[in-house]
Amino acid sequence: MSNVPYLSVLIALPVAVCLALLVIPAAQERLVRLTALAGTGVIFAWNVLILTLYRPGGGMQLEENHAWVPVIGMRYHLGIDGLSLPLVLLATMLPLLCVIFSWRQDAQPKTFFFLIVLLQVGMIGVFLALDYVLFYVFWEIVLVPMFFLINIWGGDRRRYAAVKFFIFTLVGSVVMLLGILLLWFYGPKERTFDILTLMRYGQAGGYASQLQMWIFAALFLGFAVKVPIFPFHTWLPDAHVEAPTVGSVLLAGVLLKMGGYGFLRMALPTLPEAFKGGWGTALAVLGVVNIVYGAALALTQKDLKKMVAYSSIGHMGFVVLGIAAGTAAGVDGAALQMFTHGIITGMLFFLVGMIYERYHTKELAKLRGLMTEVPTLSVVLVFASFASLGLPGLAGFVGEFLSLMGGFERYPYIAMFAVIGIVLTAAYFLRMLQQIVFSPRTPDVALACAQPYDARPNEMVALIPLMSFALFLGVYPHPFLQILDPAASAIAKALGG
Amino acid sequence: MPDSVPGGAYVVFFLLAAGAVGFSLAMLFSRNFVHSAAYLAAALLAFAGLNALLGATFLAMLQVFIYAGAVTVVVVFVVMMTRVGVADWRALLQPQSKLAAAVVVVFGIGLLNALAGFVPALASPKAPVTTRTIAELLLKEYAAPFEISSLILLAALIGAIYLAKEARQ
Amino acid sequence: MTSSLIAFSPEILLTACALGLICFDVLLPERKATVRWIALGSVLAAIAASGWVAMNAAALYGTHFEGALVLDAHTTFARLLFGTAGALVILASWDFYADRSVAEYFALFLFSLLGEIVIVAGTSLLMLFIGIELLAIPTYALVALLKQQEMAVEAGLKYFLLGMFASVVMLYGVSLLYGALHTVSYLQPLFVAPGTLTPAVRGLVLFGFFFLMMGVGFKITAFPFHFWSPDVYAGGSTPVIAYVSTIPKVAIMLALFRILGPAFASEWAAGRAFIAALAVLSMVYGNVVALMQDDVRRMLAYSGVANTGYMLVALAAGGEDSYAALLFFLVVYTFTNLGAFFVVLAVSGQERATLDDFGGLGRRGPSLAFAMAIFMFSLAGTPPLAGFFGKFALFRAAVVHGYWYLALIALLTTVVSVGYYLKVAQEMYGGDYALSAPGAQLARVAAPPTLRLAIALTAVATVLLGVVGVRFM
Amino acid sequence: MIPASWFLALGAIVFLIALFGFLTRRSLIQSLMCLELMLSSVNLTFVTFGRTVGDPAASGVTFALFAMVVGAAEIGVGLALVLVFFREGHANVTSDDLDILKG
Amino acid sequence: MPLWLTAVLVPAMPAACFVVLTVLRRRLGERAGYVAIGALAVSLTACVALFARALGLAGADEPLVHVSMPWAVVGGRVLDFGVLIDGLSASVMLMIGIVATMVVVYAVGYMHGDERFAWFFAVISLFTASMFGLVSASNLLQIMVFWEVMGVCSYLLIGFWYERPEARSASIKAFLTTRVGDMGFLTGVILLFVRYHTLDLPALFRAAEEAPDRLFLTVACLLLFVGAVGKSAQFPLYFWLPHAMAGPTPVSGLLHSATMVAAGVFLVARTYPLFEAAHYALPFLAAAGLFTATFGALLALTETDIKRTLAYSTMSQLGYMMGALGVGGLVAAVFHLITHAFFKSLLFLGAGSVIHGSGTQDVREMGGLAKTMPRTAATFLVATCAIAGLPPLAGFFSKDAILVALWGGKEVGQPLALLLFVGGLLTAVLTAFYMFRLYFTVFLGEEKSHAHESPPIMTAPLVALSVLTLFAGAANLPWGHPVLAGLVAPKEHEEFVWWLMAMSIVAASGGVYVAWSQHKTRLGAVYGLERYVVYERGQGHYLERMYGFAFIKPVFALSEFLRNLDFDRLIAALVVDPVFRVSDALRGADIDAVYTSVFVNGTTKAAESLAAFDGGVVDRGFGIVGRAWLTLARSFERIDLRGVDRTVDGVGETVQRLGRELRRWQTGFVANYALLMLGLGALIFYLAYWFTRGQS
Repeated sequence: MSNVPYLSVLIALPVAVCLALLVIPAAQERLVRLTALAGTGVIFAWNVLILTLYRPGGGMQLEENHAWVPVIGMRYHLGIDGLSLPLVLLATMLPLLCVIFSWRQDAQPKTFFFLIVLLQVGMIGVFLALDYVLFYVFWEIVLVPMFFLINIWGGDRRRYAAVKFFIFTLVGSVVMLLGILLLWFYGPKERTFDILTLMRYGQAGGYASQLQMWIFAALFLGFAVKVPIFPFHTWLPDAHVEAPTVGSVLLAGVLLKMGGYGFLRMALPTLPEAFKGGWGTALAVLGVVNIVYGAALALTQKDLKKMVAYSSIGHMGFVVLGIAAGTAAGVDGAALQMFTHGIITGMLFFLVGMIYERYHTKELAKLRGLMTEVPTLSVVLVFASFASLGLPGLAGFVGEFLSLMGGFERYPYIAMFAVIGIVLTAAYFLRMLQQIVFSPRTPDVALACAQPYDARPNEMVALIPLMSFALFLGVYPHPFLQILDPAASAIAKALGG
Repeated sequence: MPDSVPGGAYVVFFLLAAGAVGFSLAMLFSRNFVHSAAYLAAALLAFAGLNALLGATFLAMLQVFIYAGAVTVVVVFVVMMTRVGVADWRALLQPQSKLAAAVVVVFGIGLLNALAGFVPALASPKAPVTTRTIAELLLKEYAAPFEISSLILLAALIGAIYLAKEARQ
Repeated sequence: MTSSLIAFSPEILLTACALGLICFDVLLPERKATVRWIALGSVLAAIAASGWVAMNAAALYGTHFEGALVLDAHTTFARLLFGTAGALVILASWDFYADRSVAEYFALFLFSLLGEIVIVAGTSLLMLFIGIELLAIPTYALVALLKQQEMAVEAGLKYFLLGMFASVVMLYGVSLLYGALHTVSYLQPLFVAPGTLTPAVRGLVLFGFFFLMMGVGFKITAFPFHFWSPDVYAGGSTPVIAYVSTIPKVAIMLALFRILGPAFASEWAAGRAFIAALAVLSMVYGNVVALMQDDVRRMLAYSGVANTGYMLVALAAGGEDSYAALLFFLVVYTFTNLGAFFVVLAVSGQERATLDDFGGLGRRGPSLAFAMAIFMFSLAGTPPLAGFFGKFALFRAAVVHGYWYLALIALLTTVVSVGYYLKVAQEMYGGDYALSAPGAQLARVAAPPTLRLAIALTAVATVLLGVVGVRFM
Repeated sequence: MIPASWFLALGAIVFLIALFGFLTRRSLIQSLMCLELMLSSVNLTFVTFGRTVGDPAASGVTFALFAMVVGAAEIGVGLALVLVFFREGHANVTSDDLDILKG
Repeated sequence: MPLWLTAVLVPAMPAACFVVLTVLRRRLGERAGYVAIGALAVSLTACVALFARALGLAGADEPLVHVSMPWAVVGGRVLDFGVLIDGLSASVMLMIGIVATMVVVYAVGYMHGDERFAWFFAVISLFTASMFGLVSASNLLQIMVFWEVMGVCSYLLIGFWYERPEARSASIKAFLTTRVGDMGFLTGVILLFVRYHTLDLPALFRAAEEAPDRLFLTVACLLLFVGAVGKSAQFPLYFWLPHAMAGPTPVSGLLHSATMVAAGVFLVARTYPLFEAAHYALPFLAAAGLFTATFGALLALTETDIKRTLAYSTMSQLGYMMGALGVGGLVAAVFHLITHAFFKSLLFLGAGSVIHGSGTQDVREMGGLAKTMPRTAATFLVATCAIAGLPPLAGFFSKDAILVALWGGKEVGQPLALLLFVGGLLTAVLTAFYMFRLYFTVFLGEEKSHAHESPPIMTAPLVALSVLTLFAGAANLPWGHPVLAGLVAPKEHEEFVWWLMAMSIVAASGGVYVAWSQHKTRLGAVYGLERYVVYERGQGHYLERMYGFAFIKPVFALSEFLRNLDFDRLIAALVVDPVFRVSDALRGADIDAVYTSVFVNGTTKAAESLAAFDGGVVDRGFGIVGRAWLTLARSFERIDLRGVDRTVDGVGETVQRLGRELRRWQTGFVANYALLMLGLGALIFYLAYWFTRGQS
């Protein structure tokens, strides 16, 4: 069994599911659904298998390294380590839950599920790729299905949002591509796009300090748009508001993580001088700005989904802060925060979608008395909100705590301001809960036609795993950190922290 | 033209040059298209003369036959067919004339400047360029372009016929 | 001589078939349909012959016909690519000229195709000129093939007037170069650094070069020589435009590399800077203006201008790797662009094609829309489609040769280009059709099976070139 | 001997005059005539250079010959197009009438 | 059963109860209450067992239980979580167990008929569980975890009747205010870990002892104290507390005694070695604590709502505890914490019973309830005596211990200690006054409403608690061998100062006397300045009048002024409003508009000047170029105008405009094209040639 290309199979499986979905006639909706479910299920199962094979602390594992395009020096190099494993888990789990959640999707189900699985190809690939070009390929693949998800099933301004999403991300990624070319061009004698090789080269001082600053800037732009870091975030609220539920879940749950992952996998370990030479501080400041800005904007949003979108910006600020710290705690925190944010925000977007489906509105001003009308949904919403506002004991706290700890280790005077975000975050979530959940039911003309029904079984099946994760990680994050910490420590060591 | 009479050659050159330039301008500024075509024929004849002056007699002959003859006839034919009449040449000008003139003048200065720097005198051909020489060239060294040119003509023929033939239906 | 005939047997075969096709039509005017098979068969036979010649490369490679034509790897590459593309165009236009013009159409098409190969195989500016003319003259007529259509005739006339203008200017340039350099053959490097020229001829070389580039730039639609293309593409007969917009560009780019490659190797700064400037302007202008188009063919014309810019990046960068990258890019561009025009043909027929025509195509013709999406995203440079690897290889080559700014501008304009490629995708999979009526109630797009086959082939090529083909770059 | 540059200059001048004509005339037929004239001056340049280069193959003349053939072919197609255009009701056959396609 | 399992059982039982009740809340209905009682009874038993073991081990250096397992690993360093039971936690846990059980029993009666009955008991179980967890936690992080969970429960409980607007706003206020304090707590914890690489309490104490960086520790401890300030409602984060009365009364009973507010004091007590090592932090505690004590008492003077009065008293009593901690009176503080829990829960439950019976919360509308609610009245009297500090009730001994500690003033220096002592004494007088005034108003005098006694399930806990209030003082009698002192701080020895005890008795009696004398005048108790007219008219005893003008009037005036100051609104105006305003402004604009205006303004200027150049200088022959630029400039202006409303995406729109303008070059005219080809091409070539003329 040792020569099974586990990771390649993990990428090939969704491709196969895609092809299968293409072949099935659109009219056979049931078959389409079953195929999507079985497909994503098998992918997830395969990922669990990989999880069992993974040895915590063993560095890069299950590597596959083959020549691909010799002319441009591109290789097919995959591998998995503590940093990527949790994110791959997200990328295999969330689509499965999305398929379950949207079981009743009746507008073009074939295209819908096809796009989800296609998205999965890119998402898994990004976290597995160890070659810059390969990474970039997967990075870009992700754009297309998400673009269509927004464009076809989105809200009223879907076209604007879809294009905005695509263009913003693309601007970032082409500049990132230029950075990658710089890395390659000034790299070792035998030019290579190999991430690990270039990382070692960078750590050995291969790149001049001044050059590092520039390359970091180029990579930064690519990752910053994706995270998104202020002031490159403006695409996010639009994309989230317009995207269908599943699109939002995957966008917030996985796509945003690609940026943070990029920093941790590439920018930081490869360009330590740039990090020490000012980019670290800049990131810290931006991280704090993200935290406070996201929370401040979420505070007065009138649209529930937009509020959650801005909360995402705030939470990703903690990721940035942790990255900026570059210490073991910070990197642990950033990585964990990415995972937990995926879980929690995924949950929140699911819930927003459920509310919208029932009330046909996302306006905070129009929703009332959910606790009375849809108690189960409300309890989950309360749970998710508390998890999101960083309640200790739930998953959100651990990542934030460790990120902050990292921040305080390196930039106590900057990190100080991040603490404000904690209060603001609590404020807008509580305001939201107070307004829509814990409020008396008032007969509203606009909602008179809506017939609220409580959570459906398939929705609960999608939510319960996320809730369990959120609880488990908050109560006992040790197993996860055992996986994460060696990788994080290695990065911290490279940065001398 | 025999080189032994240099003075004569100069006279002929200037006459032909004046003809070429003059008829060109006349063609350009004539208000009547039929006149225009006639001036064009005249200018092309002047060119034929110049070619002959340079010793390319075969080419000069072709110029007379193909251009001054055949092509101009076709042009006149089309002019007659389309019944395009007389017009004030000012009305025929594009709005961009001034700009075009400026560009052409600037361009011309540069071009003439470049050409003026080119001084070699005309070398005498080692062997006269006879029809036979050209025939040999066309069938040996330039066989490929020659054949391909024939294809071009064929293609043009097919195209022109196809485009024009509809008239009869 | 015999070996020359064997070496160029594919071309001779094509010529013979083109002639035979006309004769056939004249003799059996009622059997129009058979003409198509002859055309397709001749192209396929030419491909086969090319393959056979390539297998005997050692014996046949070299110059032929007194050095007028050269048979080498590039020629073979061009033959195979043009043959394939030609076959695809024939397939796509299978049912569109089945009336009385079919013989003329296919004959002219084959002549034009021959011209392309002459351009690549030629060794001198004379052959280049003649090749260009053989390519161009049939297309003037082809563009206006639907002469009952006013816009087609207008397109033909514009194409002709500007094309002839460009040819004449180019010819003047050739004459200046001939006078200055005493030769027009580029078997030996034609352009050398002007510093090594005597001042007397330096001016002539510069003017000659510029005029030459004007003629060539016209055909590859490089800014500012591209002005004809949007008008002609928007008015002409679509299958012809599919052809005109791809293969001539490829042929000229290959020839340009032959002509200018050595010159740039000897660091001719001005020439290089000119090409680089054309590249930048083409990329910027093409992409920016394409954003504002509602007419799909016109949009694709501007996209073509932009793509020419990308190709010129490789030319400016120079070097072996740039050339390899360019070849790959050209192959990709050929299939992608052909495919895109084929879909336009399928959707709008020979009429004006607006973005609205693509509304809801995702439901009215899912497979067509899927293919179009592949083409659009490939043109936009989205991995893992071929377009990405083509561009990536080009930009990488630019970086290697120190053209950072070209790579950066290319990347940024690529972003702009996404704006209009996405517009098509949005129309197809969005708009009012997206979710409203059930699929069955929409009027489905009917496209002839051969056209579908051609589209499928180009789409598969676009995907496979990216995922698999890139290995062989 | 007459200096070659005189012939070249003459060729250039007529080329430029014709070029100016091409750039300014509205009538398509006149445009065509201008192109003819440009082609002729190119031919003259070729022949002149053929003499200065002085190669025995008389390439200049041959080039001019090819140019002439090609030019004739082009004019043929062009005139056919003009005819079609005229038949479509554009009585004046001016380039102003080529106005459907733009932008 | 191993001891650590017993310790784990204490918080685990109510936590499990929470899960069970949440899941089965529909099926159980009102039986949920008994489930909760059962769970808490098990916990209480375990607490008793632990306390017994702790008593046996009193005086030992090692804690009774200290087990932990890894919770997280960060950079190779392990963060633990576990259980730490020593004298302090065992005593406090026992107190919590008792009070929580009583409150839950009481609540079964109080909440009868509520539509979310089961949910109430679920949350209150979790509330108790988190307090248990907090007390038994072995490290700071864990304390913080339970601390926050408790905060959430308080949010849910205070806002339990979310149909009432004041309940909803109160719940948010409570959570957010404490959260502000948590910012400090969190920062402190992080700083401690960053410095000492551990959060395990004994390890942390060792580390702090070994490397006492006083300045750093002071900062860290003050940050922890900020957390405690929020939770224990100390000045200036006190204002959530009175509002928290919007919740059901059992919640108030629990929240104000054994949990929540106790957590703040417990946190400081728990980390007391750190505070001692920090040294400079203690005076802050003392000052803040005593200030809050006096402040709370002053506020209570003019309060007429029965529950709010009790709330201010809580604040005041907690200030006492903080003050005691500030002067090194750890034992005194913990002692008072425990006794206070008993009598304060008793007071609240009694008040609940009163409200239940009379249907109002305003004391001015009550009176003579002693007749109709005898059991409530009796138990309430016990509690009132206790809080007023009358011997021999529990409150007397604990308050006395605090006064002793203040007088000693070990950690703060004599002058400040004296001031604190005077403040403490003053507070004692005020407390006795307003509590007894309250009692007299409510239970004596003429009947103003028809009330009825509460059911036995509500009064039984009252009785039980009053028994405890009577005898809990025995836990730490100032003479002999104080039990609690042995448990909490075996090395400390408090002296017994008899004259201090006498002084405290005098002070308390003085307060009671004033209250009684007021009541006796049959004019009713004085709750506001409007009643001074009574004295001004010359009625009443002359002593009383003197007393009134010299003492009561200024104090009342101060109280009223402070209450009118409405710190709450001040904060709202200074902090909350601006935040919302900023948020609103940002939401309106976000960065999109900024992008638009910055990008567009700059470009417009450039375009305009270029257009002017083109239009004015160059011949109109260059119409195409000139026009293009001019229109470009105009279009920029248009964008600029529209940019404000954010509908445009600056850069994208500008590129599109550019495209639209460049389109005009495509005139459709052949001659134009030809000229452009020639002219532009030549220009480009010339420029390329010009710029590279230096190179080859």
